[in-house]
Amino acid sequence: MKYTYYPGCSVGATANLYQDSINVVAPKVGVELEELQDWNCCGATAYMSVKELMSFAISARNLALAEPFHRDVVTPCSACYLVLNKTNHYFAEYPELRKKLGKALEAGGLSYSGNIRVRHLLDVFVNDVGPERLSELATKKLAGLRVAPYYGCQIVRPEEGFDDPDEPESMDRLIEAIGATCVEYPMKAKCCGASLMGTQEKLALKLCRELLANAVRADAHCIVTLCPLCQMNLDVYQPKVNGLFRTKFNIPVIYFTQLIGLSLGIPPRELGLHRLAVKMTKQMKDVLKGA
Amino acid sequence: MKLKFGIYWGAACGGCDVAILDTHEKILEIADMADIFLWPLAMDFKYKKIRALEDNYLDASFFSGAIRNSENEEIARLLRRKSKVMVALGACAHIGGIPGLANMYTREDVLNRVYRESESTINEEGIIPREAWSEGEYELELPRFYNTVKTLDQIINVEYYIPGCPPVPLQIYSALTLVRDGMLPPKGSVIGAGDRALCEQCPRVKEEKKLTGIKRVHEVIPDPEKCLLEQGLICLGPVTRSGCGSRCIKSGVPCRGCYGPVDDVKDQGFAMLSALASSLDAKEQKDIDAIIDTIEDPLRTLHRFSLAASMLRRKKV
Amino acid sequence: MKRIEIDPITRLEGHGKITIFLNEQGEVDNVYLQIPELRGFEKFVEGLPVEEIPRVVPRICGV
Amino acid sequence: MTFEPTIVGFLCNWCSYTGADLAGTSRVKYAANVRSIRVMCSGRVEPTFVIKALYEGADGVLIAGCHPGDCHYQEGNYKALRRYRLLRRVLPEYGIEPERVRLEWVAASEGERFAKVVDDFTDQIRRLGPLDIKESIAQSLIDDVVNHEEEATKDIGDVNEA
Amino acid sequence: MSERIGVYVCHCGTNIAGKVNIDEVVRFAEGLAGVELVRDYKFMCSDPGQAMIQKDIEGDLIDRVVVASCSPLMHENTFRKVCERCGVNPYLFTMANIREQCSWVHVDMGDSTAKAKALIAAAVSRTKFLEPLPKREVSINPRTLVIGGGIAGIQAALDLAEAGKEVVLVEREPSIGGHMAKFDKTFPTLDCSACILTPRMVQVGQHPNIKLMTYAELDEVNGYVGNFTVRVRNKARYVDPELCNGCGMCWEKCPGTRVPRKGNVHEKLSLGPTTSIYMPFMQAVPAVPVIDSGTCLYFQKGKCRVCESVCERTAIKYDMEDTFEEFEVGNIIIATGFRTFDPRVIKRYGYGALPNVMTSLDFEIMNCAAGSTSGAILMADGSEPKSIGIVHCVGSRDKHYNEHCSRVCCMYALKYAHLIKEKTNAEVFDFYIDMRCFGKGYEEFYDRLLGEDVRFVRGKVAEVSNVPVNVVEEGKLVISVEDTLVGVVRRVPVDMVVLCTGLESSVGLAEVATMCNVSVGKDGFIIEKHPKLGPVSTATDGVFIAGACQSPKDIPDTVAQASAASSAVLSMITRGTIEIESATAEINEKKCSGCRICNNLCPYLAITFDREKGVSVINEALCKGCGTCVAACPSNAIKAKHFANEQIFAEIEGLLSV
Repeated sequence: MKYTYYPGCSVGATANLYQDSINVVAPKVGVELEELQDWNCCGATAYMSVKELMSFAISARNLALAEPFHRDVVTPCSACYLVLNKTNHYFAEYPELRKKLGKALEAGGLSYSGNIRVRHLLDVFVNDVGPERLSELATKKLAGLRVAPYYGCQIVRPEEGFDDPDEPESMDRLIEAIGATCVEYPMKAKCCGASLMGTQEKLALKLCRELLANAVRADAHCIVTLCPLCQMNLDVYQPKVNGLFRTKFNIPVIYFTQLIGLSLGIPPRELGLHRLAVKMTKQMKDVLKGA
Repeated sequence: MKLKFGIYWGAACGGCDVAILDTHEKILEIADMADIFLWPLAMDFKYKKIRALEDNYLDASFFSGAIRNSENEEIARLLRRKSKVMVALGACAHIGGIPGLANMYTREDVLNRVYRESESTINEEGIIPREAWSEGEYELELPRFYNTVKTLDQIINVEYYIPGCPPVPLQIYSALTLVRDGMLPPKGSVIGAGDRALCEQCPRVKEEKKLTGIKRVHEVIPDPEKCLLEQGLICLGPVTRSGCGSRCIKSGVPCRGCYGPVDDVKDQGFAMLSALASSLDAKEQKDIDAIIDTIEDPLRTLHRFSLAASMLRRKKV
Repeated sequence: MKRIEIDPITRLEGHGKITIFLNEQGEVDNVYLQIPELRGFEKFVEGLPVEEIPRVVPRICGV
Repeated sequence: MTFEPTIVGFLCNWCSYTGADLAGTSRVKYAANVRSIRVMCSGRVEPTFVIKALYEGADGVLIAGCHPGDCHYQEGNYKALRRYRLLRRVLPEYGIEPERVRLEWVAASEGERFAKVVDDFTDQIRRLGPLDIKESIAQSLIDDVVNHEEEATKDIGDVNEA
Repeated sequence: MSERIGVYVCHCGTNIAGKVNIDEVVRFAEGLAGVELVRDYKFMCSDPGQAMIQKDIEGDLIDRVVVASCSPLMHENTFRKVCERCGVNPYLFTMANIREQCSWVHVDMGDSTAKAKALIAAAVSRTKFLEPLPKREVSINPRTLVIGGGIAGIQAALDLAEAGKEVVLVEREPSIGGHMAKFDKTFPTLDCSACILTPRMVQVGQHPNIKLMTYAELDEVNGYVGNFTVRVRNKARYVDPELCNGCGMCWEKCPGTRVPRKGNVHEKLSLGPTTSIYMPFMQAVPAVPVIDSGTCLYFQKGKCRVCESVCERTAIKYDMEDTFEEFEVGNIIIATGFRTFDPRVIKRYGYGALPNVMTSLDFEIMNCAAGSTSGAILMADGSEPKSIGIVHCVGSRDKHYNEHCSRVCCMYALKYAHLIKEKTNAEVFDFYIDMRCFGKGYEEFYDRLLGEDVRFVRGKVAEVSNVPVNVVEEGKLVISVEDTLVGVVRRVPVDMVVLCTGLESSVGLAEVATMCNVSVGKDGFIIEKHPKLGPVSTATDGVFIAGACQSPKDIPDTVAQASAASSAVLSMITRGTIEIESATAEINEKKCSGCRICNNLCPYLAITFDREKGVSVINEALCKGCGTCVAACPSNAIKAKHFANEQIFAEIEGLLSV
């Protein structure tokens, strides 16, 4: 299965551990990702609200670049997924905008006819690879590992996406497939504070606290996510949450690709797990050993 | 006193003329009934003789064949002027007939195919007939080959029609007697044929139509008792005027409509199209299309004889 | 130069026209036979389902 | 000046005509190119109507009936569909783009949809350009005319109505 | 042609004149062949307008009429009657729709004017070819079919029966009563639902003029106004109503159960017995139980037969099967009511997932004195709630589900608030978008509730969750909502949540509609003949509608519409006959060749084949004039009266002459 890969800006930086795991896991499950040459920033959700047309234009550029390959565009980042998808939708929906974007692309010697499907890496793992295949491949079933599946708010938008906007469950199936257990986690699609962390830190931290608190209450060994921003907020800012609310959260927040990697028997280091801010707890390690 | 007739062929095969001869001994009665002033197939008259006649001199002229070129048209007009009554004899004059199928193409298509592309023609210089030709003092002319085949009544006013390809000889005869006895119906009528569609006379048993597929004649051995249409063979009987004596149908081949439509059916082919579509036994589009895809060459089936007389007259160019 | 036209030639199937040119001595100088009629069967039977051909081509000549 | 097509619409009384009325009562605006004829059922529409309309100068023909299963006469719309499919199949053989004829299902409640269908179809025909059958026939006949002694002859355009 | 056509162009105030250049159109029409005179007037449908036509006809100036105004569906009849009044056959009249399909829908005056001309030209040239058609009258069968035994059906049936007319009332459920039978109190008067409904149910059950068919479904409808043939399927209830006397032994002894054994209070909610053989509720009419074969031990496991053994009247019949009954009626009243929206699809609200989130219908049943909690408001675990949240507009006024307002929710929500206050000490929060209290005494009721210490929060509820973010929320259901009056986001912890689910058209309405030849709007409700002037009739003569099958309604409106429908039916019956469309198809025997292509095209089997004559024949009484056969006839032997080929061809020519 070959796809055009749109990494987005974070996996090269704050989320390099995400990229590490993707590099090793994707080939193992037969997902071939060919990086889109000369891709640019997706326009990011924040920019959308500042200069909408501009941000549509720059994300349309990526789609235009991808079109000649006639392959689905796959991105590991929820924000990129949301924005590129939104661009696609609006491009199809609004002739006016289509004209403008057409002009913009033309200026760059590009054109886009709207025939590209934008997908999140999770979508590919769930619907193209599939839980069945994964459980075949999973040499090291993660029995006993209690996981809080955290989707975040962006992957389930727009509503016509591949999963239920209120109660997504696609990742749950993957997690179950590789032998781990999903804890009851009603917050799975709630907001992590996202970029508010830069502007309204207190509020963002509060939101993170609730996410962490619920994972802990459900006594999960770790939180598994699929979005660089979510992961960073919950992982890197965990100490800050503890500081502000006098809590003692110490729960690893890892990427679903890393979890799958573990089940494929790939050494944690290759999966970039050593880069976590909140290291894997002893408890978690034990469970993994036991498994 | 004896009547005066003219008999002529335009773009025709001579079948209609032969049909007149095929009245057998009745031909003698015809001879008694009228003097003939023009009949290229059977007797020797020249055009200039006709030109010399005074207008309306002839009691009736019988014109077979379609209007394919300027000569056909010229003679048609000439006879029109010389005759009290003009009768279109046979399918070609009536509805264009087989020559009318050329209306699927342009003049150039036809000429190129015939004179340039035809496998059996040697014509290095690729010459095609010219209307005027001269070499020194030798000057020759040919009629203009038309772009569109026309029925007789698209060129001149026609009083009566004797349909068929060819018409049934006895019907020609009875039509002639109508002229003789001055028993002619209102102008514009079809004479020597029935009023209803062929199914009325077709000996085959007809039931409700539920077509699940269209067959080609070589694909089935039709049940001699049953309606051909019901057996999946497109038969134009339902849209075609009776009178032929069901010649084709009796010999197991479906009707192609040479007798033309019945009164006030505007377009034989599209009327059949509607009837045919209505008889399909399918609801869902894909099922409908599946059946429709089994129809070979619909235009030349639905408008085999009547393309020139159809609403559209020809393929749009 | 005298010119004689036989138009139409009759008692056969089809349309024909003969033009004879006589010189001053009244001898035949040149004769032309022209066939003014054409219907173009060669064209409009193209692509016709083969089983229909026998129902069409008899109309080439009905004599 | 863009080409403004003339389109004839055959609307079934119960669904599509009512739908078109609803578009009116709710003041939905749409292209003025479609001129409608009310028939009781789309099943009444004969292929000859379509041909007649095209021959008389329509650039396109829209047939609209009740949605499958909703026909006021139970199944008329299915018959319309059969005739439409076959007509579409043969039109190209007569040199007419099948896209010039369209069958749509418009329910009594679908005023907005009716408007959309009309705008849509009008656009499609605009893109196809004029049909002008009479003109094209006349064209194809022009050099067929050779001067003969003037007989009682007829205007070539409408000899068919003889 | 010698026809003398009068063309009348209507301004319709500015409705037409505002977008169509009347003078231009008039001048144009005057130039049309066959047109004797052209007049225009502000409102052609008004008396003076009609008088103009009348005068011209009676002055023998014209003998055919074209009116260019609104849609024929609006006024064709009006003008046909004018023609008739002064001796011109109504079928010599044509209407050109230059309002709904012209002036109202086009922006540019030039366009509308041009189109108006074309439409008028078409109407005129069509009119030339019109032929007078004879009146066709059919008699009205005085019996009426009422579909649905809710309050609408009950009311309609009683009205007719009281007037001495026969009624067949068909109800899908084992008992009549519908939703109203499930209610305890009714807003705003708070009078007891059962107290006002039960007497009427009994009346229906006993009325000599009413044939009551419960646990039965409409299977097929044929025919036309005044003469419908209806087939009904009686579902097997496994109890012989003739023998049963409703003693109740069977369900007292029945070991089977319809409701989950291990369910909590909410899951166990029901009116009437919870056993496999049961009465839907105690006041059921008829008072005959029915066996739920899905849970009956005998049907499932093959042995038990307890009910049979205890039934002294030997009314239990396990071998009962569905039976069909056919009968004739003259008119049909559809009163199929509504179903409530299923909130499971809105996962955020947690119905089905979170205990103590319940729908309004659950709550009604819980409140019902006859219900399993005998009217007590309890949480799933049986304890009394300390706080209850009432959530409005669940599945109503919401583009994702139903756009329409369900009209009753606000009021029943207020009723709940009141009942809760009355029966418990719970705190009540009422979350609304707008409080819609439009009916008689409704606003007053709202006002009263404002005084009953109910917390009203204006805002659409975002979610109901069981995830606490602080101690106060521990073990509670938390309602998140933006309080739009204050402009803050609130999290309100409560013990119990009642979702005010909206009203949708009832299950199977679509099927009923198709059978009765009426259309359903995109909101799922039946489209009435005219939104203002024909709310109880439909596009199909002889089919009427009452209650929530047309749109959500409260009880008073439903009852009113039911009575309206029945009186509409009564006026038909009293008239005895009705004029029906003369525009049918006829076969010209002289032209028919007996090809039989038309034979299987007629949905009403009006076409038969006469083997003697070898021609097809149309039974005019059955023909509804769709014209499908006409279109198929390859030899023009079938003629569609009033829609004949030459008429339509002429119309096409006219239409394209401009």
